[in-house]
Amino acid sequence: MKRFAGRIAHAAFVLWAVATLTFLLFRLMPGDPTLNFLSDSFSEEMRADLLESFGLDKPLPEQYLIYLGSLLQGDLGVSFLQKRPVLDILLAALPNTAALTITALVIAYAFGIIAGAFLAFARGTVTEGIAIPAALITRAAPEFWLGMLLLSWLSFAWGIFPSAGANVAGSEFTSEWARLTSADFLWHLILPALTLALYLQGLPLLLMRATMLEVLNDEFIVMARMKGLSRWAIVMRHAARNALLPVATAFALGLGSSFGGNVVIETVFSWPGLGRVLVSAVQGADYPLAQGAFIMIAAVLVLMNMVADLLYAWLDPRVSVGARR
Amino acid sequence: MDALLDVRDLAVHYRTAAGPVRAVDGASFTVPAAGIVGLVGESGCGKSTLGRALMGVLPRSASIAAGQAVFEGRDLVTLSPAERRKLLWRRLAFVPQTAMNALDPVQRLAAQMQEVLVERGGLSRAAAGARAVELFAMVGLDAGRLRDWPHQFSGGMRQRASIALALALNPALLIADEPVTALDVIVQRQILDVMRDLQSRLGLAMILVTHDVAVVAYACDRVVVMYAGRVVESGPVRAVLEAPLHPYTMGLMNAFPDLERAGGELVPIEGAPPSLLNPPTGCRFAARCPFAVARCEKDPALLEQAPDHHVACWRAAEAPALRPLASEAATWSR
Amino acid sequence: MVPLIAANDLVKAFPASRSLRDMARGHRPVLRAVNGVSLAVAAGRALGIVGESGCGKTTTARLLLRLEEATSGTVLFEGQNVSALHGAALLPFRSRVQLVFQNPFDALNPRFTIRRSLTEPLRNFGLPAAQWEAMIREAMARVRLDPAEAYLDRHPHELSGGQLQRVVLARALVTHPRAIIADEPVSMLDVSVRAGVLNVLRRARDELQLAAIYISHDLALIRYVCEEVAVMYLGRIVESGPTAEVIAGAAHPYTRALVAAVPVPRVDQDRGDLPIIGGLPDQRNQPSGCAFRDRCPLAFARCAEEAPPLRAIAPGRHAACHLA
Amino acid sequence: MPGASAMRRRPLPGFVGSGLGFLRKQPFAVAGLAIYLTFILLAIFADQIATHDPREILFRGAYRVARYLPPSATHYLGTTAGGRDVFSQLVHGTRSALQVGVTAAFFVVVIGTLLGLLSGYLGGWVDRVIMRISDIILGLPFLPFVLVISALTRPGTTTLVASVALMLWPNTARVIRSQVLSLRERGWVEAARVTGCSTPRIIFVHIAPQVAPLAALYGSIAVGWAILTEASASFLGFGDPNAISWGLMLQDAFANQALSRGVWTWFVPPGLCIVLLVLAGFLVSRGSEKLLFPKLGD
Repeated sequence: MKRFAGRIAHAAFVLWAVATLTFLLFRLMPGDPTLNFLSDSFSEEMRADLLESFGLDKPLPEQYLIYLGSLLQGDLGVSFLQKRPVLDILLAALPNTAALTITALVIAYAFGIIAGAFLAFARGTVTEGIAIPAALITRAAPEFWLGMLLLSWLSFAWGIFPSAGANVAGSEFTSEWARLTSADFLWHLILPALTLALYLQGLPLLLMRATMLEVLNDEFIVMARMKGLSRWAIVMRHAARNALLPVATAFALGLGSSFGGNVVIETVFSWPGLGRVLVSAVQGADYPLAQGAFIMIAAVLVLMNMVADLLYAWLDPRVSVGARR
Repeated sequence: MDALLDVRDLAVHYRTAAGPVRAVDGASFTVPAAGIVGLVGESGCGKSTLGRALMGVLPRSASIAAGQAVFEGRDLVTLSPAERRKLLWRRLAFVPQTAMNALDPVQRLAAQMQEVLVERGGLSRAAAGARAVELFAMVGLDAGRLRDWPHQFSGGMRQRASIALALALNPALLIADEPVTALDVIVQRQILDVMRDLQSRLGLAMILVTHDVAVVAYACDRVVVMYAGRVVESGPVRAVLEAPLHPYTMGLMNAFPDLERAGGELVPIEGAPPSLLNPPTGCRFAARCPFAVARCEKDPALLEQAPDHHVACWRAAEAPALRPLASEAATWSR
Repeated sequence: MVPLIAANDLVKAFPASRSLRDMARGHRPVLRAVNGVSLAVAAGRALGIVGESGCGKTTTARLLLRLEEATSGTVLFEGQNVSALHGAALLPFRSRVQLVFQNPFDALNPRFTIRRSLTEPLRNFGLPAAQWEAMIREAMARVRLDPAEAYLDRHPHELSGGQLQRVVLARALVTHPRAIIADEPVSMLDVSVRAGVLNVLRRARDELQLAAIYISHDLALIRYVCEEVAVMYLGRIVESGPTAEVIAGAAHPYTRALVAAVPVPRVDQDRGDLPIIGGLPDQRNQPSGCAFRDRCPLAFARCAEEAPPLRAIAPGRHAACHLA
Repeated sequence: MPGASAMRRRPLPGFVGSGLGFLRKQPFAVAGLAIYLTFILLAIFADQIATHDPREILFRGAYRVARYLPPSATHYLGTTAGGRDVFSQLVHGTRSALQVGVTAAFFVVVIGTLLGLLSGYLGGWVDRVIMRISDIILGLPFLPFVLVISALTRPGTTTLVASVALMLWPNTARVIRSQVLSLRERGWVEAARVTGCSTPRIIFVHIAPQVAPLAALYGSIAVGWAILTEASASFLGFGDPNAISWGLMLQDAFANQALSRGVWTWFVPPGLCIVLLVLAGFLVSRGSEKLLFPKLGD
C-alpha cells in the first residue's frame, strides 16, 4: 500500500518533469520554433492570428501554466494542419498501435520464454551454438530493415500479405471494435506484428535463459533434486516461477518502450499508429500534434515503468511482504 | 557391525582446466543405524562434496570417480537415477546450511511441505496439512508460521523448518551440511538440541558435516575426521577426541580456545592444506606434521588401531607418547 | 588508569521503515542499533565486546573508528574528543586507530600487490617515502611473514586465508597505531590457522602496548585474548568486567545463557538446558522495561516496569539486572 | 565450498597470459573484435577500396543517368535510383557509422561512469539528484525524443550523437552505481577509508578500476545502440542529408521502390553491415561478460 502510493507519486513527478521538458523543448530550442513549425506560405497576419489562437503570444511562464492546466484536463490543443483536436487524432491512432504492440509482445514473449527456458537446458549443444548468435542477430538488426526484408519477400515477391495500411482503403465498419477484430485488420496486422515480434523476442529469450541458468544453480533447486521431485516439478514449479520474475518486469517495460519505439515499423508498413502520427507531425511542422503525440508516448512509457516496478514487487514476496519476527 | 551406510574408497573429482581436483580421494567410513556421526574437517577437505555425492546432486563439473557407498544394501554410486529418486527423501534426506537459500523464496512453507508430503509421501492434501503441523511442532515452530514466506523467518527458524522438511517422510538417514555454521551460539545450541532430541526420539541416523570439533563433541556419537579428501581418523567421539591417534586430530583439539582452560598460547598448525589438484604422494598431512618421518612418504592405510577406532597414520601406535608433545606450541613451529 | 580510547554514551539510530500512518502523523520511528554504550580501554589492555549478531557490536566498532557518525555521544582518543573531526583533521586519529577485518579474502584490494596495500596508509598519512620500505618490513616481521620478499610482490589471490589475515594485520600495524580494533578477526579462517593469527595479534598488542578491542560472538576467543569483556544485548551493554570473573560468575542472565551455549571441544559435557527463552526479538518490538525480560527465565514484575541501569556490582564489574 | 581452497591458491596467469587465454576461450569476443577490425580498416581505406565517388551521379552514355544497374564488374552491387554506386556508398558509410557509434559510446561511458561512481559512492543528495535526473530521462521515449530534437535543431551527426549520449547514460550510470554500492561495502574499500584515503582517491584509484570493465561492456553495447539510432533517424528522414550513411541508403532504397522492384543488392547489404557492426558489440560484451562474471559461465 505504502509502496503503491510512493510509486504513483514518483510516476507523477516523472510525468510532470517530462511534460515540463517537452514544453521547454518545443519553445526554447535554438532558432524560433514557431518559425520552424509555420509554413512559409503564411502571411505575417495569419502568423500573428495563429500565435494568438495557440496562446503563443503570451509570456513564457503564463504559457507554461496554461499548458499544464490544459494538459491536466486532457486538452492537447488543435492540430495546425488537420484542424482537429490533437487528442482525437491520437485516440484514433492509439488502438492501432496498441494492437500492434500487444500482439507482437505476446508472440515475442511466449516464444522467447519457452525457447529461453529450453536453451538453458541445452548448454554446450549445437542448438545453443546456433540459437544464441541467431538471437543476437535479431537484436542487432534494425527493425525497419527486418520489415523491409519481410515486405520485399512476403509481400512484393510472393504477394501473400498486404504491403501497407491497417485496412483496405475505403472499408467501413460499424464500430472501432468491429474494425479491430475484422479479418481484414488481422490480415494487415500479421506482417508488422511478426517483424516487431522478431525484433523483440531476443530480449525475453536471452533474459529467460540467463535467469534460468542462474536459478538452476540456486540451492533450492539442488534441494528439490534431493527431494526426488520430478524434473517437471523442479523446472515448472521452482525454476520457472523464480526465473519469470525479471521476465515479467521486462514485459511491462517492453510494452512501455514499444509504444513509442514502433515509429520505424509503423513507417515501413504505413501503419496508422501513434509513431506514424508523431513522425508525420514532426515532418509536417504540426507542432501541437507532435507535442501531443510525444507526451502521450511518454505517458505510456512512464506508466509502464511504474507497472513494471509494482509487478515485480507484487510477484516477489521478498519485496511485497515485510519480515515478521 | 551392522552399518546403515558403508562408504568404501569413495573418490569425487572436479574437472578443471588445469586437471582433476580430487575433492574426495578415497574416503571410507560407516554409519550405524542410529546415532549422529560427525564428519569434521577444514574447508576444502571434501566433507561437503562427500555429502552431496551421497545425495547424488554433485555439480556438473564433478563426478564420482571410484568407490562405493552401500546404503541399506544398495550401492548409491551405481544406482540408476530412477532408483535413486525412489530412495531420496523417503530414506535419505538432507538439511542444508542456513546461509544458503535452500527454501524456494516464492513459495510459502506450507506449499513446500505439501509438495514433499503429497508428491513424495503419497499423502492426501488433508493428511499432509495435519502432518505439516505435527512436523512444525516437533521442531518447535508455531503452526501459524506455515503460512509465512521463507524470508520472514530468522536464521534459526529457517533451520528448524529445514529440519522439519527433512523429517517429513521418516528417513532412515539425515545428512546435515554445516547446519549451525551461520548461526549465533545460542541459536546454534538450540538447533543442536533439536537435532539430538529428534535423533533419540525417532531413532534415525544422522551425518553432521561440520568444521567445528566442539559441535561434534556436543552433538555426535561418532566422528569421522577428514583431511585433504581423505578420512584420517574415525571412531566413537569419546575415543577419538579424548585420545586422538592422528597428529592432525591432536592439532585440531589444541588449536581451539577453550572457555574453561585458562590462558597460555594456543597451538597453531603451521602451513596450509595441500592443493587437491596435484596432491602430494604419501601421507597428505606429512608436510605440516611435526612427527613426520621417512615412512610418511608412503600412503598410510586406514587401519583399526583400537577397537572400532580407525586411523591412517604410520605412527599411530606411538600416539600416547606424541599427544603431550602435540599440546606444546614449540612442537608445531618449525 | 587513563584510557587511550573511550566511548561516552554512544547512540546510533537508523531510520526505521515508516508505515503510511507514521507518515500521516509525521512520526519518524528509529532503530537504535547502539543505545548508550560507554567503554574505555587503556594502552596495553584488551577489551572484548561479545554478543549475538544484531546486538550492535559491529556498529559500536564502526562508531569508535569514526566510519559511521554517531547520533549522539562522543569518542575520546588520548583524552581528545574526536567526534567532531572531519576530513584532514581526522587523519591523525585515523593513523593512530586501526582496524583488523573479519574477512581477509575481502580486506585487500584484489588489484594491488601486498606491497602496494601496505604502502597506501604510509602515503595517505604523509610519511616520508624513504622510510616506507623499512616500516613495511618491520610490520611484516611483526606478523611473522618471513621472509617479506616472498609475499610483498604477490597479489591477494595468491595467498592463503591465514597469510592474508596476517597481511591485514601488518597493514593495520604499519603506521604504528596506538589502538587496534579487530572485528571477528578469525571467524572466516580455517580452524587450524586461527590459533596462529590470534597469537600474532596478542603478541603485537603486548610488544607495542596497544589498546585493543575485539569484537566477537565467541566468548572462548575473548577469554583467550582479552582481560576485560563487555556483553551486549540489543544495543546496550548488559554486563562488563574482568573476563575470567564474568565467565565464572556471570551476573546477568543473558551472559549466563551465552556462557552455557559456548561450544567446547570436550566430550561428556553435562550442560543442561539453555537458560534462555526463544530467539532474538525484532528490535522494533522491544518489550517495556528490561529489553531481555521476554527471554529471561528469571523475569518478574519489576522487570516490566523499570529498565535496570548498568550499575557497579563488585569492584570492576557492572551489570544491568535487578537481580545482580 | 568444495575445492575452494585449491582454487583460491591456484595462481592466476599474468596479464599477457589472460589475454591469450581470453582469445582462446572466448570465440564470441574474438569474432566481435575481428568484425570491428574489418570495419575500421574499411573506414580508413575507404577512398582506396571504393570504386567510385559515392556522391557522383553516374551516367550511361551521354545523358542517361545510370539508375538501377545490376551488379557487374564495375558496380559490384549495382547502382541506385539516383545513379550512384551502391558498393562505394556502402564502404564510405562505414565511416559515419563508426564515427557516430564510437563518439556516442565514448560520451555514454564517460558521463555514465562518472555519475554512477559519484552517485554510488557519495550517496545522499548527490545520489538523489543524479537518480532523479536519470528517472526523468528513462521516462522519455528514446527514438521519438531523438526525432524531436533532430527536428527542432539542425539535423546532423552532432545532434544525433548528443541526443543518443543524453538518452543512454542513465543505463550505464545505474549499473555502475549498483556495482559501486556493493563495492563500497567491500572490506578493502572500508580499509582505504580507515587508512586515511581521501574520497577522490578512493573513488578514482580504488573503485574506478574495478568498474572499468563493466563500463567498457556498456560502451560496446552503446556503440550498437548509437548506430541503430542513427540508421533509424536517417531512415525516417531526420539524418544529415549530406552524409553518406547506411541508414540514408536504406531510406533512399525504400523511397525509390527498391522493395517492389526487388533490387535486393541495394537494400540488403547496408542492413547486413549494420547487423554485423552492432553484433560485434554484443559479441565483445558477451565475451567479456564471461570474463567479468565467471560465475555465470558454469
